[in-house]
This record gives sequence, structure tokens and C-alpha cells, in this order.
Amino acid sequence: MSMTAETVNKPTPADYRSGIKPIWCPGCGDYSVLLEITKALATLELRSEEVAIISGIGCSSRIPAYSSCYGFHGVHGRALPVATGLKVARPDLTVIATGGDGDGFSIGGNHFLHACRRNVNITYIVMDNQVYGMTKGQASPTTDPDWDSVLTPGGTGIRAFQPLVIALASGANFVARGFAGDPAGTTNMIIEGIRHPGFSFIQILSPCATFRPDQREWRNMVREAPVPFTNDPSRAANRIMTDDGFNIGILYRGDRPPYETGRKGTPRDIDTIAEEFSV
Amino acid sequence: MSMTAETVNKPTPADYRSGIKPIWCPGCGDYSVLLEITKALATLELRSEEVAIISGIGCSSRIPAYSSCYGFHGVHGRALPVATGLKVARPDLTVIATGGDGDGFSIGGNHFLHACRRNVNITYIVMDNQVYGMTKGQASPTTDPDWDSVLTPGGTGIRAFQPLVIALASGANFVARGFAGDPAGTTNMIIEGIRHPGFSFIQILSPCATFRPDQREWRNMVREAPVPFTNDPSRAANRIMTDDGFNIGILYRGDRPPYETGRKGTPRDIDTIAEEFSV
Amino acid sequence: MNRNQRSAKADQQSLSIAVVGSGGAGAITTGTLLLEAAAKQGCYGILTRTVGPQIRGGEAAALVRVGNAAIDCVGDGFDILLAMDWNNVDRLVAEIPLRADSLIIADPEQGKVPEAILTSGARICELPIGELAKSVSKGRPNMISLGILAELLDLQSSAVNAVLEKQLSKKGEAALQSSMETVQAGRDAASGLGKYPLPVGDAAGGKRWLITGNHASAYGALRAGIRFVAAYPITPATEVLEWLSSGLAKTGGRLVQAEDELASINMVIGASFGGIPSLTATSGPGLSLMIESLGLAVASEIPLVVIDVMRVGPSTGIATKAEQSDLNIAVYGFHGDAPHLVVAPNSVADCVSTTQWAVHLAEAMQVPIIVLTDQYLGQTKSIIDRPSKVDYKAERLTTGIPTGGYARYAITDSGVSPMAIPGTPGGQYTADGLEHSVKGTPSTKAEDHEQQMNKRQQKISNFNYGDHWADVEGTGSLAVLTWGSTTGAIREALRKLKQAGVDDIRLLSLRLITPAQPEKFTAAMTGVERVLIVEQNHSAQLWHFLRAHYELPKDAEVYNRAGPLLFRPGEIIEKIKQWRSA
Amino acid sequence: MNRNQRSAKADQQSLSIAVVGSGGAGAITTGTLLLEAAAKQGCYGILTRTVGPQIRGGEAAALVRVGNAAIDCVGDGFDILLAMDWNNVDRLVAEIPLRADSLIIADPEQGKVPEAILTSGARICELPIGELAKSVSKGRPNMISLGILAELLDLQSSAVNAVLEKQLSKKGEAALQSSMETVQAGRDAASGLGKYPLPVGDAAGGKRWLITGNHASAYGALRAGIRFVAAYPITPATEVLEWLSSGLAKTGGRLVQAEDELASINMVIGASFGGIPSLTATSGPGLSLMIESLGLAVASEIPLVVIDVMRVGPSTGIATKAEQSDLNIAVYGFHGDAPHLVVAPNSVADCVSTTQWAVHLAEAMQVPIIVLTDQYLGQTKSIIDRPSKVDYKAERLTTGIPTGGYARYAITDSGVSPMAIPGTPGGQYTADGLEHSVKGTPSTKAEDHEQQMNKRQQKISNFNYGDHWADVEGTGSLAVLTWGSTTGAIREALRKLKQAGVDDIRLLSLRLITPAQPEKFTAAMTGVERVLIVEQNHSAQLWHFLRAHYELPKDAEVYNRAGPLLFRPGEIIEKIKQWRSA
Ligand SMILES: Cc1ncc(C[n+]2csc(CCOP(=O)(O)OP(=O)(O)O)c2C)c(N)n1
Ligand SMILES: Cc1ncc(C[n+]2csc(CCOP(=O)(O)OP(=O)(O)O)c2C)c(N)n1
Ligand code: SF4
Ligand code: SF4
Ligand SMILES: [Mg+2]
Ligand SMILES: [Mg+2]
Repeated sequence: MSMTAETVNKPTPADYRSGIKPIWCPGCGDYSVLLEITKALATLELRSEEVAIISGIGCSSRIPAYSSCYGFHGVHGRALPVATGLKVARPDLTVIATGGDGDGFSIGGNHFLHACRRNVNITYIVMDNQVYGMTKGQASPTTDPDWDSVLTPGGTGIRAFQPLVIALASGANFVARGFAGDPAGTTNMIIEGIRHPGFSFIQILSPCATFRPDQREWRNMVREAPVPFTNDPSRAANRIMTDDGFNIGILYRGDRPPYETGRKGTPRDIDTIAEEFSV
Repeated sequence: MSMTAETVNKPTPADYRSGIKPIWCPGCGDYSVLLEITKALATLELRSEEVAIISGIGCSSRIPAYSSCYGFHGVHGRALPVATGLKVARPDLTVIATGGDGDGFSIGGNHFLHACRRNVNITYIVMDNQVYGMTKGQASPTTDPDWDSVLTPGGTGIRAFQPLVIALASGANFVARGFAGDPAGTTNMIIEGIRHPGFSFIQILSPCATFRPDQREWRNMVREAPVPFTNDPSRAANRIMTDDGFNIGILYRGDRPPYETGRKGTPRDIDTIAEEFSV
Repeated sequence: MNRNQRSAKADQQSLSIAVVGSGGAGAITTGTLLLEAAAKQGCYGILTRTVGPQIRGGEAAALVRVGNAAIDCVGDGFDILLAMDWNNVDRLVAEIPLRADSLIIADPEQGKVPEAILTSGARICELPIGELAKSVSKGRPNMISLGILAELLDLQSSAVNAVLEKQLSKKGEAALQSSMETVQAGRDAASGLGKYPLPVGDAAGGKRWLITGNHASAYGALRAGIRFVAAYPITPATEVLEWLSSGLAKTGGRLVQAEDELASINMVIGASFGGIPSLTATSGPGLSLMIESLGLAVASEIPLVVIDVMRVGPSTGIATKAEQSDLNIAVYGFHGDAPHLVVAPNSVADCVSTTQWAVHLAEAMQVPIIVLTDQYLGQTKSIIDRPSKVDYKAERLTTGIPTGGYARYAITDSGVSPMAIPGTPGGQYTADGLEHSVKGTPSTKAEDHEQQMNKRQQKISNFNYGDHWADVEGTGSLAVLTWGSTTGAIREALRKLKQAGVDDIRLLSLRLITPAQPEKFTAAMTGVERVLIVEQNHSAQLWHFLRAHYELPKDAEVYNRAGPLLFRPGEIIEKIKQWRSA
Repeated sequence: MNRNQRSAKADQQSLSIAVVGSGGAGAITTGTLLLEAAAKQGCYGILTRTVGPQIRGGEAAALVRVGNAAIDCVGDGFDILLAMDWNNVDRLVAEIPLRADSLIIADPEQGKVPEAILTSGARICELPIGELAKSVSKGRPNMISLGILAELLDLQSSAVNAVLEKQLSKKGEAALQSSMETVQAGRDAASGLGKYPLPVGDAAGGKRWLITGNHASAYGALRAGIRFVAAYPITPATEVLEWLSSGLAKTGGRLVQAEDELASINMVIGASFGGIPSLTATSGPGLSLMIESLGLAVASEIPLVVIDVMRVGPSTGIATKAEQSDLNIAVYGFHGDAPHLVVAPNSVADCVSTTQWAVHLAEAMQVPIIVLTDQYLGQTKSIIDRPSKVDYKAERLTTGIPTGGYARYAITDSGVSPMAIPGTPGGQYTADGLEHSVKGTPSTKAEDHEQQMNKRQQKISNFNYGDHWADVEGTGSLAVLTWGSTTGAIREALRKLKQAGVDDIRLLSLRLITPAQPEKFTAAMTGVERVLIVEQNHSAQLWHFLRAHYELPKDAEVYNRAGPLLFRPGEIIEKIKQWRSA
């Protein structure tokens, strides 16, 4: 969608959709997340050419091309550094990183840690289906230890990764958990995440219809978090470490100043700079 | 040191030293850590040929060659996967991974997360000097945000990484913080770490005499943690998140069963297995 | 190893059948059952599946080719196209060439035959597949389709029933009964359409295997002694890892799912340092991530095997399709000078023995080896002769308990130094990626570097690779040079040319890519005046590699094409004719 | 660009001085001050430092070579060795060849002259360096050493005092006074030893720069318009990043320290996608980690620059020493077919303009480029002529506001498609590492793959690289082919041979490694019958590359050697003599 001067009406979510048909399976949670993202962008009335959506590889990582924003579908696990470079170099843009639990927490885990620490003003949305969808059903870091797969029969035996706790422990400035099937709540947390300065992390439980049919049950398991968000990271961490993974809502809002990307300096003449070499 | 049948005396720390002279600067904390590791091995009376010390790249990562155990000095950031592969394949060995804060938490951060989760029975000792020593003084993840360096003048502006909190949040089974200049305490926590089943993580504050002369002050700043260890990870995390980084001691002992490396199965004849292909 | 023992028949015949349908229609099941039934009747054959970009529910085609002798490539065209529907078939049509004498079976309910299909001029025969399925209780269109094809191909009912029984064993008697009835309904409907009789070989009777290249590689690795695997899933290599997961469990080995490929390769290094033969499998993007640590394995002399199941590049490329474009990275993709091995099987059957050989070579020389297969070899289901037992084993030169100062990287005649396995008293050393002395002590001295570089190079240069370095077939003054999966189409082309009286062309299919074998090459090429190099990639990687490392005749031409369209024998024949008369 | 404009003198002379001492002795300071004072007097020169494995306090040597014309390589031997002590000097001795007519200055207090030094037969002169230092209040042995050398070389006091003043500006007047006195004490002590007069050029007077190759590359990048850098430190590339940190701050650019090289390359991709010319610098191990994402930049057509300051490989190798062994990985180290650029400066001065050119090329063709320098070029302090201004700029073909459907990957004559920069309305597209149509939509079709592969190849094949692709110097029927830092020694060797009457040898130093330029090469090589390829690595990577991509005369020989011992002109002369008469 290009908003020229004539486009004076309020944008609609459809304005943020490209014409490309998703490759997702029927019933995949990612359809809802795509809708929620476009709704959030429409509500914020952002110009689609000033938004960039950056992803890695996975079913969920296909999202950029389905939007009418600028997009980058990079390699597996590297969405966050691409988004970081873009935002630091171009602070004027709204930068959103998206992807899956495998992309973000397995191969991309280190960037996740450091993006939280660095606190660049971007929003990271992970569609967590507790499985590698695109490679046809292996355990991801968020998969329960006893989930059976061909690669790890009987389960990995490894306890599930806790993305929200790690985000808090590493310094993310905004932390929320949503459910794909809760359009209003999820749209709202995306809006708030984009608005919040610094690194905002939103985990969205997004069922994989094909490899995790059991996740159909999620609809009945999620509930609003019983208490409102806090700005105390250790309290927030404590709450999340002791919940069952199905409390949804904005859980933490911090006030660390975002990574200082505005450094300008008065541009000096290159020849003057070079004088230091002169004998 | 090879302990043949004749070697009946109790081993001494010197038995665990190779003849190679460390390349470290005078005053480097890593000398003490080397001594503490050899003391722990001697106390445990482990046979040096049944111990493997695995590291990445950095001043601190040079340790393996200074020991008389089997050693692996791999590439930057990958000590933990090497150690994991070795221990899973050879559960009979005692496997210790060692390295620096840059090696372990910057380039190696993802393996740190996943090693904690996986909980393989190895001990990971990080000599934290809050700097890249080997590359001559750049900020590491644990460096304070305002520490000045040529690469990041005026500081990185990024808050310091909290290794112990991340270890707890990811599932490490034993968590301790030591100080290189506290031989008795540190030796003891290495002994306990090796004894404890599962993944044991020990952060040792180990001053860099050359690039962080300010760390000479650490001697006066460390103190024993005011409360004994807990087995509740969120309580431990809470304590560490609120301390000043100078409480030393064993802070957490968990009871998650270690990664099951003993899987054997009755070895079946390969030809029998192949029958599944037969038409 | 000269492969002339492979089952070749004077009059080899084959039949190609494409079954297409949108997701859920069951085209792949139809094709698979067809192939299995044909196998029971003594056929050879292959099934390649081509699917749309969707994870599930997209269009799909089962491309089956069956015949009376080993089949190692897709055919020139399809004899029969059975379409359960036409959903998005335009995305697949380039892979299903039809001729005027082909037969198209279509369900009129599914709408008009698409333009792209019509242009072939093939005979169209409309059968109400969907209707027919509904005529049987719980009948499914894919079983009607199987019945139609069974009838056209004269498949024996006993063979079809046997595969149905196996397929439906868990679904109960009623499901089996319904399927058998549906198949019969399909047979009845097709009874008047003419016959495309199956070119049948000898009855299989346990002499054949139905296997993919990925399973074949996995099995070869297990047979050679691999007992540790670190895994990170990636298309089209995942099945190697998945099969080994259960294979290792049955043999006392271990598999760890890693957090990424940086971890998986380093886990493999750790396990192999511990004395356990170790492997991982991946595809291009994963191999790229392993490069740094593969260099570590070279420097520290740790044996290991990486199977790279190639897909279309660069970058993410086309994950589900084949290309031979990772030769460069496999051979040259290390920083510094890093002598190591690269081998490539050239058929599904060859995946067994070449992977087995690879394990042997890695262990014998304490070096990393990359095995290059591709999506075609890896994922094509193939009926092959039961592989003969070759006795390549993982045998590493280790130390007993050393007396006196042990030098891990000692200079020896072969270049291979006895390796101390942790646990061995007196063998303690530190493996290092830093340049080092013979003892492993880090060194910045030029003489140590030179000595160790010579050693690393010599141990692989001096090794005797025997006949297995290449398949050399035929004689004559012309030669076609190739490697990997492209070999299949060339073999078939040359066989057909020979039948047509052209017998002055020899085939050289390189199995050992690096180190180069110039002496063997020269011997194998004696008398050759002109060469044609055939490969499936855009920049002619093999050709450039051969130029760099071998002496080619001046008259050398390259015939290359990027993936994913596989070479067909007819194209090769065309090209060869043109080349001969040039 | 033909480099014949470089300052060459009829009678070029040079003098080599080694200053050694254990850590803290200040050998490097002595050498640096010596070089700077010589620069003030109009000399050209270089200082290479060689240090032990220790981080601090290990043995160290400052190897200074000064002369009356540009110096681009280490000399054949040392005229003077000044040893403040002999601590671990055996680790350095291979780098300090002495002749019988060399002068060794040693402090008798530090013990006997080591055997390895004695064998040269050089004249030994004992001076009580330590004692002398103590004779001055706060006197330091390295200032005595500077005095000794100043006396031997006839360095003007004004020049020495000027560099001391600069060096000690922050330490106050007393320190300066003491240093000057100490220097004088050194001068006095050396007064009877004879003279090794400095071969002086014209007075510098602002016409010269004292710079390392790493700073030169960084400066060239900034000059071309680089405004974003992602950094992960690694020896010997860190100084490129460090200099750019302050350089960018002064020009409104930005630098981010990344968590690893996987991050740094992807940050660069992100920033460049945003329209900002972007760069990172690394060495072999880091380059290995960037490989996967460099392929992404090729597929998604994102311009970027990676400077690889080569060190000895494989793996961690020898981090502090030079080798030319990353040619293979730079050229071939991508999975899939991934057309991209590789260039290599061949002198410290050339680092400025070649890096500047590299930025221009990357931006002009929307392609990643690798700039190969090495530890010698990168870390050698060199007195060069002030670089002339060349006007290579970052100029990217971007869209205005597109009217109608914008196709990011449109097929154009040049192969370069206008790129929409985020913020441009109507230009929205998704950059993708998956194969795609002209619009960027993922595609698994063979025709899209072929079209995009052709485009990626053609845009770099069709570009006009002008004269800058290589330095071609001289004429004759013999040619020496080389690249990078090795060029310096060859230039000097050929100049000396010419002085001796041998003028049938031309030099071809390749600056544009890939894509190959066969037409220009053929033209440059007209009349050449024999070639000698010289390179600093173990497996002759350049030679193999040339074989693969160029037509070489049949009579081609390679002279290669692994690092870290740099080629000296005398060795090249020897080799050439032998080769000519073979
Ligand atoms: C370097 C690399 N390794 C492996 C892969 C294969 N791969 C593609 S997507 C994926 C995992 C996807 O899981 P997730 O991120 O959870 O996304 P989902 O498909 O579940 O949405 C993997 C392993 C790859 N593309 N690149
Ligand atoms: C892939 C790669 N990138 C960068 C480097 C350069 N490097 C060597 S050690 C090091 C950091 C060391 O810091 P740390 O781990 O804290 O160890 P220390 O020297 O402080 O003990 C770096 C960046 C490398 N060797 N490999
Ligand atoms: S496989 Fe799962 S995650 Fe992927 S598209 Fe299908 S339902 Fe969605
Ligand atoms: S640089 Fe620092 S960490 Fe490295 S050896 Fe010296 S004191 Fe130790
Ligand atoms: Mg997922
Ligand atoms: Mg450190």
C-alpha cells in the first residue's frame, strides 16, 4: 500500500496485506497473527513504506512477503541482527522482527539474548508453536520434553526454554504473551509493543495445525494474566517462572532508555580527518 | 600425569600441570584459576587421563594445554558443544569446559543457553574479566555500559549481561560465583561443581591485569554471599538480580536429572536393521 | 570400484507415470503403492515427489518410473499422466513432459485440462475418478487411481493387495476391504483403455531394496561404524538424521539434537575426539555454518563425516529441489589451506557404499570428509539390488599406552599419527586449532607451520584410494565427465547410444572429488581426445575444478544447467549428438 | 589503474634495522620513533612488529626498513640488530636474517649472544645499554637504543626531538628533557661505531603519510561513503574497526559492536537494505562464519563490503602473522552458485584506493564484495606518499517513487535493477534469500531460477572495471603473476633485476580476483611465453584459480610457500634466475 497525498481515509488492515497467498496449512495460527499485525499497523496509522518487517526462516517467518510493508526474509535465525542493523542505520523506520520458536530460540538464541540487552527500539514477535513446522515436525526449544518426534523418539528429555524469562533476564524492555486466537488482545499488545521504546518482545502462542494438532486445546487453556504488568523485572520473572505458560497479556513494561541510535556528531570533512596520518 | 599402578600416593595439584608455560601477563587472574582447577582435580583424585578440559579462544581459553589432562582448544565460542559431544559420547569421562566472558557469553551465548537447558553432566568454568583480553581490550557482554574502549568510546551503553541469572533461567543445575583471588573458596566450588550431576556453571571473577587494571579493586569488593545456596531457581535468580555482582559462593543447587546419556539399547545386528528396506 | 556389475539389460525398458492432485487427494500414496507393487513383481523403479511450496495441502505429484533394470534418473517423458485434479498444476508442469502418444487420465468433474498440458497433444481420457470413489463405501479417489493404473499396467492383484495390506495393517480389516474394492472399481473403469504393460524384471524375492538415498547414506554410515550423530533438521537432509536416530538407538549409539549447525558440528568434533566415529548431515545453509569448525577439524586432525544433501542455492534458494552447486564450498570453502576430503555417490544405491567408504576414509586419515549427495538422490524412493557387503570400516590409528613422550602430531611416513583417545594413560595432549608443534604445543614458527601443513596434505595425497575414486565405463576417444546424480541420466544416454551403434564414448564419473587423482585420471583418459563435462549448476563448478586440478584435453566442452530441472537421458543424447558433430 | 606513477628512484637504497627486547623493554617504541624521525627527514619506510605469543611482556621486535623511495616489503637482511636483551629471541630469529657485514649491538650485561645469531658471522659490538640508561635520571634503555641508532644513521637531532616531543607531549617537560638526555647518551656511546647513513629522500613536508594498511582501508571506506559498520574484534583486523569507530562518529555514521560475526554480517545486511553503505572487517575465522549470510546478500542483492585481513590458517592458525590463504574461501566459499566480487590491494598505499573502489563496486552492482588484505599490509606502519584523491563513491541505483507495479528484481540490460529504499512509497517489496520472481515473490520454478542466476552473473560480468583490475608493469616474454602483499617483494626484485640488465619480465598483479577478466588478461599477456606465479600459501590457491579461469601459457610454474615468513626480494630474484635458466 502506498499512501499518497490523496489517501486521506484511515487505513484498514487490508491495506497492509500484499497480494501474495500464504503457503500456510489450513488452520495454522499464523493467519491470525498476520491479521493481528496488520490490524495493529492500521490502528497506529503507520505508512506501510515506513515499516519494515524482518524475519528468518520457518513457516512463521514467511510473514514479511504477505504484508505491503518493506520486508526482509533472511536466513534462519538471523532476523534480529538484520532488524538491528536496519533500525540503527535508519532510526526513522518502524522495524518489526517476526519468526518462529525454532528460528528465534534455537539457532537464533544468541541474537535474542543480545537484542534484549542492546535494547534497540524494535518489536520482536515470535509465533511460538513449540515445533519446527517448516521442516515437518521436530522439537523446538519450547517443546515439552516428552513430545514424541521421529528425530527424538519419546521426546528430547530437555526442559522447555522459557522465552519470557530469558527476555526479562537479558533486559528486554517490554514483554508480553499473546494467543493467536485472541485477536483483540494480541492486536493490542502489538500496538503497545511498537509504541513502547526499546526492545519489545511478544510471544504469541500460534498453533501448528499440522504437526501439533493437540494445540487445538490451547483455545481452552489460555487466560488473561491475573495481575497487571509490572515494571520490576525480577517480579515479572518470578511470576512467569511460576505460571503454566498460558497467562496472556502484557507482563512487563520497563523504562530503560533505548539503545542510543541518534548519535550524529557534526559531520566533519574527510580530508580534515585524514590529517592525523600526515607526517 | 599418567597414574600407573605404582602411583599410589595422593596426587598433588602439580600432577595436573603440563610443562607448558602460560602466555598470560604477570598478574593475570587466570594463573589462580589454573591452580584452583588443578587443586580441585587433585582433591577429587581424578586420573588425569580420564579428565578432558575443553575451551574456545581467548586468554582464559588457553587453560587446557597447561593441564596434564586431555584437552581441546577449539574455536571461539564453541567449547560447550565440543564438551557436550564428548560427554554424551563418552559418559565415562569427567568433562570440564573453560573459557572467557567473550567466548562464553558473546559469540558462545547460544550454546550457553542450550547447555544449561540440556543439563549434560559437565562443569563450565568462565573466567570473567569483563573484557576481551586476547584481542586487546574491547567490551564484552559483562562489561559495564560506561567502560571506555577504542572500539566503543565512552562505553557501549548496553547493560551488562547477567550470566548467573541466565544460567538459572535456562536450567543450569548448579550455579556459583567465585573470585580468582580466593583459592580455597574457588577450589571448593569447582570440586562441588564437578561432583554435582548435570550442568554446573561457575563464574569466576578473574581480573585482567593489562586491560582492566581497575579490577585490582575486586579483592576488596568480593564477599561471601550472605545466605547459603537454595534449590529454588526463582529465589536464586531474584537474589542474584538484586546483588551487586560481588557475592561469592555456591548460589544454587538443583536436582534436575542430568541429560540421559546412558541410553544403550541392546545392540542389534546391522543386517537385521536393514531388513526394513527389503522388498 | 568399477560399477559394471550393475544390472544392465540388453533391452532395458521403462514406463513413466505421473500422478498429480492437490493436497489431501493422495497422489503420493497412489504413486508409492504403485511403485511398491511394481517392486513386488520384480520391477526396478523410482518415485520422485514434487510438491508445491505449501507445507501441507498444496499441489503434489508422484513421478513414478518403473522398468526391468536399474533406474537412476527421471525419464524423457511420461507415458501416463493421471490427474485427480488440476489445482496449481502449472507449477509442476515443467517437470512432467508429455508426448503426443502419452495418455492423460482426467476427471471431467475437475474442470478443463489446462492449456499447458493440452499443448502436448496427448490422448485425453476422461474417467469420473471422484464419482467412482463415492460408489464404494469409504472409497477414496487415490485408490480409484491406483486401480486405473494397475489395470493399465497389468499389475497383478496379488502384488497390489500385498502392498495394500502392509499400508493399511493398522487401519483394520474394513479399511483394507474398502480399499481393495475401490481399487477394483478403478480397474473396471479402466478396462477398455488399452495396456501399458509393466516392463517386469526377475521376481524380487528379497533380492531388492526399496530405499531413498538419504536412508541409504544413513545405513551406510551405521554399517561403517558411526555411533554418534548431532542433528539439526534441514530439508532435504532431515531423513538421514531421522533414520539414524532409530538406527543408533538399536546399535548402542547416540544422537543429540543440537541448537544449530555450529553446535552440531562441534558436538561431532567432541565425540570424535572421544574416539567415537561421528557424523552429521545437512544441506547448503547448514554446511555454510559449519565451515569454521570444519577447519578446526582439519587443523586438530579430528575425523568426522558431514553429509551435504544439496539443494538449489544460493542462500535459502529452493529447499525442496536438487542442484549440484555445493561443489565449490565443499572443496574450497575453508579459510587458510585446509586439506580434507570430498566424495560424492552417483546413484541411490551408491549412497550406501560411498557413505560407508567416507566413514572409513575419515577415520583412516583423521580428517573431515564431506559427502555430497543431492535432493534427487536423497529423497527419491528407489528399487535397487540389495547392496553387496563391502567391508569399509571405521578403523582409526590409535595409540596403546605410549611409552615416553607422546607426540600427537608426530611426523610419520603416511602422515597419519597415532591418536590417543581420552582415557589412555600417557596419551594426554591438547588438540588445537592453533598451529602447533608435533606435541600439539601452540607455535608461531614458520617451520612448525610448514611441517604440519605438509603432514596434513601428505596424509591425504599419499593414501591409496583404489578403484573407488571414479566409475570409468566404456572405451573410445570421446569421454563424458560428470559426478553425482547427473551420472544416472548419462549412463542411460550412453547405453541407448551404444544400442544405436555409438560406442566410442567413455564415461568417467568422479566419486572422489578431492584430493584430485591426476595419475589415475590420466590412465583412465588414455586415448581420449575430446571431453564433455556435464553438471547441474549455473557456473560450471566441476568444469572449473577439473581445469584447475587435472590436465584436460584441449578440446573440452561443458554442458551445464542450474537446477532444479533434472537432466533427462534424451537431452544428454541430443547434446552428445550435437557435440560429436561439432 | 597502472601504478607506474609510484615513486621509483633510479638508485633506490634502503637500510634495515631490527630492535629486539623482552616485554617492557620498549623495543617497539624505539623502532616507532626511529621510523617517525626518518619520515621527518624525508625517508620512506616500514615498521613491522613481531611479537611472542604473550599478550603482554613477551619478547618483541621492531623491524624497521627505511629508504629513499617507497618500500613495500621486508628487506633481504638486516644491517643492524640492536638487542636490549636476548629473551626468547630464538622465536624471532627466522625473521631477522643477518649477514656477515651486519652489525649487532648488544648489552654484555644481558648475557652471551645466542648461537642462532652468532652463526651469521656479523660484527658484534657490545654497549652497556642498561648501564647507560641508569646514568641519566629516569633514563630508559629504549631511549639509549634510539640514541645509538640515531648516531649510526646520522639522524638529525631536530627530527628526533620533534618525534620525542610529540610522543611525550602528555608526559610533561621533565620527561621530555630526560628522554632527550638519554638519547644523547646513546649517541655519545655510539659515536665510534661507524656510520650507516640513512638513505634520505626529499623532505616530507606534508607530502607523506604514516599509516597502516588497516587504517588505510578504513579511511578508504569512509572516503567512499561507508556510514554503517558492525564490528566483532579479531586479530589482525580490529584496527580497521577501531579507526572507523571514531571516523564514523566524525561523519555522522554509526558503528555497532555485535555479539559475533553472524550478527555483524547480518547487521550490515540490514543497514544496507536500509540504503546506508555498510561494511565489516574480520579475518579468516570470522569470514567463515559470515559465509551463509554472504550468500543471502548475493541472493537478495544487498551491497556490502567485508574486509578480510588474512592471517595464517587453517582454523585459528597463527593469528598475528600473514598468509595469502583465504583466496579460496573468498572466491568459492559459498553454497550454491553465488556470483560476487573479490578484490585485493597490493600495498599499504593501495589499501586506500582499493577499499574505496570496493565500496563503489559493491554499491554499483548491489553485490557483496570481499577485500582481501593480510596481516602484513594491515599492521605494517608505512610511510607512503599522500594518496591522490580518486573519486570512487558509493552510488546505488535506486528508484524514485515507482509508478505502476515495482519489480525489485527486474531484468535490465546491465543486470542491475533499481532498488527501492525503505521509506520510498510504492517501492515496497520483500528482499528474499529464497529464489524468487522479478517481484521478489518466492518461486520454485526453474525459469525464475535461471533468470535470476543469469542476472546475478551478468551484472558483474558485464561491468566495466577499467584498468584497475590489475597492475601490469613492464614488457617482455616472461611474466610474474601475483597478488596482494607479495607484489611488493616482486616489484623490488624486478626493479633490481632491471638495474642488472634483465628487462624481459613483466609483472601482473591481480587486483580484481573475481570475476575473472580473461579478455584483459589476454591483452596484458600478449607476447608472454612463460609465467611464474608467486603466492604465499601452501596449496597454490592463486595458481589453481588462474588455471581454472584463465588461459595460461603452457609453460607456467608456481612458486609458493605457506606463511608466515614473508617473501624477500632476494629470494624472488634467486627464484627468477633459476626459473629463467630452466
Ligand atoms: C541454517 C539453516 N538450518 C536449518 C534450516 C532448516 N529450517 C528451516 S525452518 C526451520 C525451523 C523452523 O521452525 P520455527 O522457527 O519454529 O518456525 P515454524 O515453521 O514452526 O513457524 C529449520 C530448522 C535452514 N533453513 N537453515
Ligand atoms: C570467530 C572468531 N572471531 C573472533 C576471534 C577473535 N577473538 C579471539 S579471543 C576473543 C575474545 C576473548 O575474550 P574472552 O573470551 O573474554 O577471553 P579473555 O581473553 O578475556 O580471557 C576474540 C574476539 C576469533 N578468534 N574467532
Ligand atoms: S506446518 Fe504448522 S506452522 Fe507450518 S504452516 Fe502448517 S500449521 Fe502452520
Ligand atoms: S590480557 Fe588480561 S586476561 Fe589476557 S593474559 Fe593479560 S591479564 Fe590475563
Ligand atoms: Mg515453530
Ligand atoms: Mg574476557
